[in-house]
Amino acid sequence: MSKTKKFDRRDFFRGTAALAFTGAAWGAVGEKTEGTVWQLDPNKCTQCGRCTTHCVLNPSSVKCMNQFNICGYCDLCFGYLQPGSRARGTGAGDQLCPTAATKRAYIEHPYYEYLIDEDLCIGCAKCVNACLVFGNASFYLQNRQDVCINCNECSIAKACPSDAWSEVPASQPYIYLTGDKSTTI
Amino acid sequence: MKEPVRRANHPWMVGLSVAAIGAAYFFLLGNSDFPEPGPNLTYDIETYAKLDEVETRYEETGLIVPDLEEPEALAIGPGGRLYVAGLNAVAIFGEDDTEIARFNTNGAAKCIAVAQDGTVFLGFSKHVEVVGKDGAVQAVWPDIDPRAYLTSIAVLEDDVYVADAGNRVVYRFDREGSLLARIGEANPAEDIPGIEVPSPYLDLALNDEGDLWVVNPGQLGLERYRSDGSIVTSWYKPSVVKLEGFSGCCNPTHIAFSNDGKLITSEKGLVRIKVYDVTSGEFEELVAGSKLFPREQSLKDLVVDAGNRILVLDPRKNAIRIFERKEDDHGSTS
Amino acid sequence: MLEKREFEKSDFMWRLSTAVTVVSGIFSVIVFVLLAVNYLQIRAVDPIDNEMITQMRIEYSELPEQDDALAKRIEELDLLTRKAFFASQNHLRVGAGLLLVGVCVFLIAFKNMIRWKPELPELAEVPTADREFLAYAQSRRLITWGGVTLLAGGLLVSLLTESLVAAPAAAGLNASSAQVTLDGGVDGIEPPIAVAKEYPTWDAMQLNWPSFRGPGSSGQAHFTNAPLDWDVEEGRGIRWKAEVPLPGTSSPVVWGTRLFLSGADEQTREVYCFDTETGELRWKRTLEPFEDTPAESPFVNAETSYAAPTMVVHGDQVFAIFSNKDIVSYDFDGNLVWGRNLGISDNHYGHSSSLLAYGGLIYVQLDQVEEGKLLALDAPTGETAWVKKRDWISWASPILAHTPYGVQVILCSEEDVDAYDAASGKLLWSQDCLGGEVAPSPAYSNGIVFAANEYAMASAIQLTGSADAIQTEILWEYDNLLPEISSPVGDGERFYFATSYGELVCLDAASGEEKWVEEVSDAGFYSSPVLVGDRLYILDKEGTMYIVRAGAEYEEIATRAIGEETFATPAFMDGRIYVRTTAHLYCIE
Amino acid sequence: MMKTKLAILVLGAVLLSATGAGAIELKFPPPDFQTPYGLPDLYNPPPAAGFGWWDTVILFGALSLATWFVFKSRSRRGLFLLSIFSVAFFGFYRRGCICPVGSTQNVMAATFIPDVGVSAIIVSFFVLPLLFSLFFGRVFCASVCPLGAMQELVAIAPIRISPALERVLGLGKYLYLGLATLGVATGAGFLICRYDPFVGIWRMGHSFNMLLAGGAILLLGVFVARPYCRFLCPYGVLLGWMSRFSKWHLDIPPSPCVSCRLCEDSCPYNAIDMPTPEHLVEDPETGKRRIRAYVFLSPAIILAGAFGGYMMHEPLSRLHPTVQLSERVAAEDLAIYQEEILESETFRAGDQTTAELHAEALAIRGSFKKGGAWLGAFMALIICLKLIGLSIVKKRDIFTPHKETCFSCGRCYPYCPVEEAGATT
Repeated sequence: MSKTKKFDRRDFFRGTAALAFTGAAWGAVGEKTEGTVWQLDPNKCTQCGRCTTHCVLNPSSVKCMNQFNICGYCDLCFGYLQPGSRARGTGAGDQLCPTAATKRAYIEHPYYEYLIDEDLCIGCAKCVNACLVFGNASFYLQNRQDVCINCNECSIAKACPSDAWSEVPASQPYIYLTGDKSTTI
Repeated sequence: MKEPVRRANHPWMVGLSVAAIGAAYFFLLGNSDFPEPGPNLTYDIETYAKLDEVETRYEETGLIVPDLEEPEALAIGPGGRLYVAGLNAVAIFGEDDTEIARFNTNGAAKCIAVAQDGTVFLGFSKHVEVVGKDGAVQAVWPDIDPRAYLTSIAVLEDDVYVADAGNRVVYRFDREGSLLARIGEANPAEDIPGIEVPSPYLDLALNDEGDLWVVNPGQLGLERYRSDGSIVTSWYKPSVVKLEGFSGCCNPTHIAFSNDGKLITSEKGLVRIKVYDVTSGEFEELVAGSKLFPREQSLKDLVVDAGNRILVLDPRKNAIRIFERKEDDHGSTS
Repeated sequence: MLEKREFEKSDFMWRLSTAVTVVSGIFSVIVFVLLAVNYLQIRAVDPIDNEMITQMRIEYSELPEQDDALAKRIEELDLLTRKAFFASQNHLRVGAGLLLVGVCVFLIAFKNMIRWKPELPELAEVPTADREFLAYAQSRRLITWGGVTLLAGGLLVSLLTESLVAAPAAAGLNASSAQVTLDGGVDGIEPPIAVAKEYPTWDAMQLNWPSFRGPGSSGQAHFTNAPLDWDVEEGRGIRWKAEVPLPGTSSPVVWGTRLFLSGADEQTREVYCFDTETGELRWKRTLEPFEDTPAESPFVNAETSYAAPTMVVHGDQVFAIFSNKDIVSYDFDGNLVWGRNLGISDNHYGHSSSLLAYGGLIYVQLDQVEEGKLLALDAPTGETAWVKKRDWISWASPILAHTPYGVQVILCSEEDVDAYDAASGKLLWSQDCLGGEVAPSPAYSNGIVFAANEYAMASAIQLTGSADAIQTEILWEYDNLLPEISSPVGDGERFYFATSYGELVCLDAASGEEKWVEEVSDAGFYSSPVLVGDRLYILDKEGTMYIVRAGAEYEEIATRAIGEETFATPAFMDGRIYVRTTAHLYCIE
Repeated sequence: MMKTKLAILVLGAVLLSATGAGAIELKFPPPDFQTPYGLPDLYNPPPAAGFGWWDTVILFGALSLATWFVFKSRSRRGLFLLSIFSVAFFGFYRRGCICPVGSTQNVMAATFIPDVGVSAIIVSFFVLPLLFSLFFGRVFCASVCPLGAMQELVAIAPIRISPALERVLGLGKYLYLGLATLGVATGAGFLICRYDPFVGIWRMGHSFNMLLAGGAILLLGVFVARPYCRFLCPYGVLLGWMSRFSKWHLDIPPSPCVSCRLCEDSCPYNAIDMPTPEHLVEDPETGKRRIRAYVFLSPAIILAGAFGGYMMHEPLSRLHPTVQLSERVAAEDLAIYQEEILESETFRAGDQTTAELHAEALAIRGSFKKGGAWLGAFMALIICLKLIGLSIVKKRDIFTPHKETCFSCGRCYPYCPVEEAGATT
């Protein structure tokens, strides 16, 4: 094509197309221009364990968290101990977590604090399920936004059998447990 | 005319190999090979749930569906009538399980007890209200404190026992609402271990002899107190691997006494209804196993009525399920 | 200029880069293989997802006493697995990095290898008068073919994929979500009182003759006062005799004062209701074709007939099925409640399995060559409550057994005897003991299931174990004489059956010992024996009723002739016998 | 380890209270501790600080640089180095998310589905390459797109594919675009992301199959250059359309062509059109008749395509997870499968009834009827346009890059003998 300095009819169409095109795209932005991030709704979570296996990251960006204000601080914590654990000890025979990511610290009689070492946690939801069934459901899974690389189509969301994953506004990147599932909130 | 040109490489072979790799590509991505989480990554509770799949001498014989929003608590009143407290109302059921009366309340009662004279004591989250036989509010006791979370109430003559899960304590009030005693607080001098309440379940019950039995859910057992707050006896039965024990971190959630003095308990987690000998703590038999109840949702209340029927308030159905001893233990019932 | 080097060639550089290419290529392949192996290893045995450790923990928790050694072992294994987990993670990371580097080196070397290749690109002399034009023409052809392939492929795929969720089927599947609730509920959550409609209990069924061979197809009559003496020719003891419009080998069923019967020929399928007092035909209904009813009836064997399966009465409805798999339900007054076709028959003698009903469900044993299934239909609507896949063909009818482990539907097939939970359809047990074409139903009595067919074995299957884990074991086997069509019956102590050659056989239930064998009929038995108290009633093919003592010793009580060819099994109700011959219906009193 | 975590805890707490998400009313109070133990705050780290608008700025910069390399410095080497940067930055460092290719779906989702928004940054990712394409040709593909750059880097020993094969395989990208649009419009998901060849490689992980698929495409790419771009890339369709009307485009040679055909030989993409010969092999009338026939037939072809697409609605609808689940549940109910899978197990444990699920699946399938017909019509239209386009022989005097299919990769630059003269003068 020969380069021409003249602004011809083609150029006019081209310019119009570019404008219309950009305008339409900006129109598509609509009201919601805020960025979104992926998060799972613990109220819908069924602890299937796929967060561990289906994340593009290894280990998964989904970790267990303890919401302390609904934690019972139990001595006999089912999220921490094997169901039939002999002692309320810290031995592998008694511990539930397959990676020993749950840490137990004595506060005062009869209360213990439970923290999650997120470097070890693989998000298998074993403790979450236990705490939900037997305890207060203070353990639950959340997608750690500092670890998550926020794929355009989240691989876990696609595999989630209970539709618990959705895109949430980046300004409110966590979803708390409410209503029925938790006994206390 | 001939011209030098690089010949295209075998179009068919190239086409087929491109198509084959394309097909393999879509096949591979369409069948992502993520492994499903295995046994050590999943919480297997079925092993323990199976423990209660045993023959029982009880069967479910009926269902009462109260016309109430959010039914929360049950009580048996004089004449064997069943009182069901729900949101803003209490419904009263007669002998044939039909509603015979109701009165309105103000809010969601968490627990209910009915005195022999028909006076109703309603425990709300933080305070108690006294309602006369006629349904008129006789007294509204002041809020106990901001931490209060009342879960159970019982009346014995002039004493009103109220369980407060928030403060981990049982109060004894007189019928006017003055506090007479605080029961169950840790006191090493008197060998009172203290009631541990990890979750909002704390129940108490009075048997026919007037003994006060209080659940110590964190210890998975029961404690018997005198009215002055001194402890008489206690027994604890934690075990997930045996049906005889209470499972979980905090059980039983509800207790009641049958007409022959047996202790009926209900648990959360693996929801089971069981019968114990209250003095020895010996497990006697299973009434209903966890298969019959939704997991993750505890029963809301448990009472035994005049006909020795065990009534439980099922949160999934918002209805009262009735369990009875089978008339004929071995005969066919179908 | 840099670009100019593109055309420089160097033998040395070529050799060097070739060597690097080969080395880095081999290196990359090795790393890739190692990575793949590592990955597959983790897939196969994820160290952290170790079943052994789970097992050990359970074991540990269930021990009566503290076992420090085991605790230590668990601890060690746990540490080991976690180490292995993190080590393998590390390997993957390092491996991926190495692979990346290897591939980069390979690519650079390969690029250089080509660049320094000591030859110029080969250009062929291609005779092309008008290359572009030819390319265009070829492109048009290929694109046309591509489009046609897309369209054809698409249509083919759409024809080949059959959705299970079609609009009408979706309605039918409706029922499966609301599973019929019986005996405490299938899912354990619904209350037992939620059964909307009243269905006869086991006991109520005993007082009637609701299905083939009586209640639950047990072959046992509740009423023991069946007549002993009658004479067809003289009319003695014959309360009434009625003509049955269309033929069929199906047997009569009776509820109260109504007797129901089905009859069919190749074109027409009919259901009859007779008055048991007078023999009057109260009503007759001819089936209209349903939506999927095939235009032509599938082939049936002459001895099978187009109306071989016996009807069933359940609640206030009657149900009939025919050889073309039309199933229909009428109320007692003959009003159509529902009807449907259950699909193509793939059965070389014709469908012959009789219906059975319990607790609001109608059981249809559709054993055939392909896509055999056991269906439970919701009685009021006819919708499928549940379906169980069946692997083998058979012509046998199911029975209902009231076992200590609950009510079971027991089926015989070409290979095995299978029992399903009557309410949920859960397969409770399966015993491989049959072989060849099987027509006799099994018999159940006193915890033992007896199944037999010609060309195989007669087997007694003892049920043991607990309700949720029923065990079966073959108690004994017997193969001296075997039934071909006629179904066996048991009285708790003994099993009785009749052969097509006319023998009656009595076996000890506990040991399988042959108690007695009598060759009583020349015609042979197709109809099944029925236990009436301590007597056994059986009709042979020529219509002679043999009445013998059901006991350890053979004792002939009476032989009475009906005098017409019979295939059907009579119904026994309170002092009466209803006999269907090929042409008539008799009420004997 | 624990100490740093606690430090983050405090940080998280500040953020949490700032956003107000921590305000939860408790009915049942936590224990009343006697020892001075304060309830730890929730550890909820904010999203990893993204680049935000910097991503857009870098994309713009890369596009400008690529344009400069293509038009001003005419440097294949520059483009090559930029490719390495794009692979390293957009690919490995930014992990390939979000890329302009995938952004197509976000924009489509915002267009088709009410209540779905798309952030301005994503829109800028979608629009910028297209605008550049509208003015300068596919400079984005040349060395900015990490997918394209990756394939460009590995295309070392490209073989020559016959143009006809190239064209018919090229239909794949239209089909892919159509399917991706259908996937977005019906809520089946983001197919382009699901079948992205390099996601696994950017993340050095993901499923083995995905890595294998990416590896297969790369391996193929060594010999068949840019297979994804040429035969699959749905965004490439849009870029191609834009590029067709581009104001400026890479051209060879800048000064009079000597018709040495070296450039044609250098291009592995069949993207350089040769000069038309003086005489025509075919009678012009035949050609005109052919065009008339195609134009006349195209409505019928499009209708046939629409019909075919409509017929395909059932298999197509299985792209949707709800339909998949519904089919699975139905099959389980019919005892075709004896085992439940996690999805059906979860469904059965939930509140929704089977009938509701099937009804929902049927409704979704209904939307696939319309969508399938549109898809079929679109494919038929593309085929018609291709056929008509292939019937028109344009007059050309010199070797010219095809504006739609040329990736502006600059491979031909070093081959053109005139190039140097042009560059130096």
